[in-house]
Amino acid sequence: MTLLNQKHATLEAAIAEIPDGASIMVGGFGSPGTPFALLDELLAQGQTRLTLIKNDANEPDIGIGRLIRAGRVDKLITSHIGLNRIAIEEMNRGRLAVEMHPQGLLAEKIRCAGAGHYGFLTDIGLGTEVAEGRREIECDGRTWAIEPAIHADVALVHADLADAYGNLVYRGTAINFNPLMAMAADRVIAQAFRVEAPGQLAPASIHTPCAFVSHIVEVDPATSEQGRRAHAV
Amino acid sequence: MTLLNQKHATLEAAIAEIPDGASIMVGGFGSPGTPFALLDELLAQGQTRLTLIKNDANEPDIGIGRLIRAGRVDKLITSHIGLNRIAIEEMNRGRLAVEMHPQGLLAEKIRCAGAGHYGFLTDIGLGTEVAEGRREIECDGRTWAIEPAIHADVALVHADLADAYGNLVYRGTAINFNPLMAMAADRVIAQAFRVEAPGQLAPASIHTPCAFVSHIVEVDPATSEQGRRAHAV
Amino acid sequence: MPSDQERILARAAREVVPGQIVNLGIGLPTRLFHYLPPEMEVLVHSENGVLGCQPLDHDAAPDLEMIDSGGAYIGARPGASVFDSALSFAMIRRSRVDVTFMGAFEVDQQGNLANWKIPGKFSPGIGGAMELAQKVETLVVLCSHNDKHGNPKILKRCRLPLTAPRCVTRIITEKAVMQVTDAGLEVLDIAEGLDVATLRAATEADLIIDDDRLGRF
Amino acid sequence: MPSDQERILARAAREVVPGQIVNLGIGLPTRLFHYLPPEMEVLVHSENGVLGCQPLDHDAAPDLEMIDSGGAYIGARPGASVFDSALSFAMIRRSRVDVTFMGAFEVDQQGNLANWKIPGKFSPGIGGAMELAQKVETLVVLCSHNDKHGNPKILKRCRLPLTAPRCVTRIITEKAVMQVTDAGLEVLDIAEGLDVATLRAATEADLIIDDDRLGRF
Repeated sequence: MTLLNQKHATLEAAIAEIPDGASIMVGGFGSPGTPFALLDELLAQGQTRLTLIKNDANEPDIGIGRLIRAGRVDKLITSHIGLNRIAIEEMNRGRLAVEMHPQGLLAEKIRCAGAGHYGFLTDIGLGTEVAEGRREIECDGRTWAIEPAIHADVALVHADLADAYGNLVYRGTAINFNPLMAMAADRVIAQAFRVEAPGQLAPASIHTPCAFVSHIVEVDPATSEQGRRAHAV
Repeated sequence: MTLLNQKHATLEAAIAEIPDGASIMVGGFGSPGTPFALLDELLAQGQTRLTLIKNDANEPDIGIGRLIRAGRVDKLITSHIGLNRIAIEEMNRGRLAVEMHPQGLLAEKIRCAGAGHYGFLTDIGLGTEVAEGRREIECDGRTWAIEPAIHADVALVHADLADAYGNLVYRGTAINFNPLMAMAADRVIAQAFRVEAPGQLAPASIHTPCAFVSHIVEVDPATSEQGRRAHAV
Repeated sequence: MPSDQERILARAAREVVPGQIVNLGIGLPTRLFHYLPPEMEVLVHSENGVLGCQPLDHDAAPDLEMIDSGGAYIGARPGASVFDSALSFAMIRRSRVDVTFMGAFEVDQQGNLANWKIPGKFSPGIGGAMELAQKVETLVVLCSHNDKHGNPKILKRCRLPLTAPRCVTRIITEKAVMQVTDAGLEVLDIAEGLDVATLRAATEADLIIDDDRLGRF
Repeated sequence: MPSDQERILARAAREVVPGQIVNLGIGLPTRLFHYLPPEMEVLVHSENGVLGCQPLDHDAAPDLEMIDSGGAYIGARPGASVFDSALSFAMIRRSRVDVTFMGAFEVDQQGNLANWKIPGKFSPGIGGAMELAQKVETLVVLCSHNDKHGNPKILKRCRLPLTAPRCVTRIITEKAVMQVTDAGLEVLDIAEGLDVATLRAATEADLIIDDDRLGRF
């Protein structure tokens, strides 16, 4: 049940609810939108055998790169890991299971779970290697692939602004997968650079309504990876 | 091909591109978000044998209610027409074909077209009358209904603000079906109460990016149905 | 003395827990709005795309772009958001709305609900009711115990087309508050001044009544 | 004298029509950015969720939340919007992006493109390339005519896993501009100082060349 007035949480308490073996969606395309503070706390707390769902693998020394390096990730569902040579090595050595999807299909599979459907029918990838292993169906005289939705136990998202009820506003290209993942996971932990009182965010500017958010954690931009450095990417 | 700098149009010119027999999505839930100026121009120009796709049928004397009354609509794809007794009478007399969908499925079918998919798989309506005639499929041991996407030739949408490139910002509960329809139709004609120069709308506040919009027409709130009266609904 | 409807609404207001997200169906449930204390931190969802509806002051000029799904002009309370219809129903299908209050033509002891169609008489379309009924975890029916001809609306089995099967949690009428359980319809509260025999006579459904635990409202 | 890459980019810039929506793939195409006149009303789409990228001034402090899909810091030009990844790819799948420029490992005379995987050597994932290749109406390949060992990249038939079948509109290399037609690869322009025989020798694909209509670049 939603308890609007009890969402504000500490980093420690919010992350402590995640068990070993959890499936976790992680927002971000490259660094923008990656919830670095939440990920670093997850690293510190030691949860393991994780399945992560993220567009990319960050870089080896930041974000989910650190979790992969520490051997805490069994499986990664992703679109492109070209900027993380460690993730590629771990994949090639068979120590990290990697499930790759075209980026837009990954986004839609997550969005589809967030919309409460089983899956969708697409023509993307027909006639390519990506189509292998997919179930296909004929509709209106054409072939379509069934793409099942991707759910997760938890989503970790990064917002620019939030209010205490958990309404979220993203900024710039830090939007990316965050609002989709916030809809698709059973429990949603959001970090935000600023948490306002309810009423401070314009209703039509809210990207993720508070109904989707379980916990909201305020993080200091100055101590966050986002604020500290310009990444190679 | 997009021509960003040539989207500003007169009401007459924008609507004149719609042929007889067109399928037309119309934004709005009740009055908010209904593009009254575009609809009144469509009434004035005389296009007929139309298929309309709208959440509801407005009321008899406004919006699509006027088109239905004038006998210009062959078919209506909708969710609820309880506020338009004329539409109900025309339906019962067999003069207006009405295809009803649960409201959220109607929204998703339109959004699905806007996302470029064939359809989606849902459990909504299983075990009810709504399931009749739907194709079903077994996935992961459960039954799902296939809901095909709904496309249209044209979408008529109402925004609060726009810029000259066709970026749109909606307001209040006038958002409803508008951004979904703007994605799903081949040609999108938007009316807005104010059209600004590009750069005047904050990038993260834009609900419908200009890529989806073909024509933008500025309408005076004072002469629009929205501004003139408080409706029963 | 309160009217039957006022009695239903006052009792229904006690179902709402602070911090919840609540949807109010068209008709009687919409009026529940006015029975929730303004200071209570509850966000009212309306499926046309708003979370955080609040009643308008009677003398306030309405914002013409702010209505609820029943078409009434509304305000927005602090913490409100507005969004498109796909997101609004994603919220419903993902069970992010905690409780929905709905009217009924018929409801039965299995928790089946019929509130959208009377074949041959009334079929304006199902609107958002089906997804709310199927996916919101707690569905409270607010309706008169009998129709205007005095026929029971609380049945052994619905005869009208269903909105959704086995979706009802609780039923509040002017005569009783009933919980749908695996064993059948359990009466929690009975109206002040009403006796059990009269309640049973006004009801087609089998009622489970434990006199020792029966509340009054 | 311009480098090969500069020659490709300068020629590619001539493909862009004012008013268009343009996507630039990672690598060489991203640099096309700097060849478009700043006053030209073109919106550059990047699939991570931005329409209206513009190059940053060298001395400007970057906004750390604004990157393109290649990870470079960018600015936003007037009329820019930012959005989530689902909307970004809806724009692509609905063919609302007018033209995409992409690199290639291999491209063939049927318009097949391979630019994401070299089995056993390079398989970081397909990212957004597949949907762009399949759904954007005009796909212009920008690549070197031959690989670093001198082997042709413009082939009779791709050998690597495809990004998408029959998706390429035009190919621009340092040696030629080639159009994919039903009849095969038609050479539109040939590089200044290059003769047709040398071009043919550097190319595996069959080339259709009409000397009278051949342009130079």
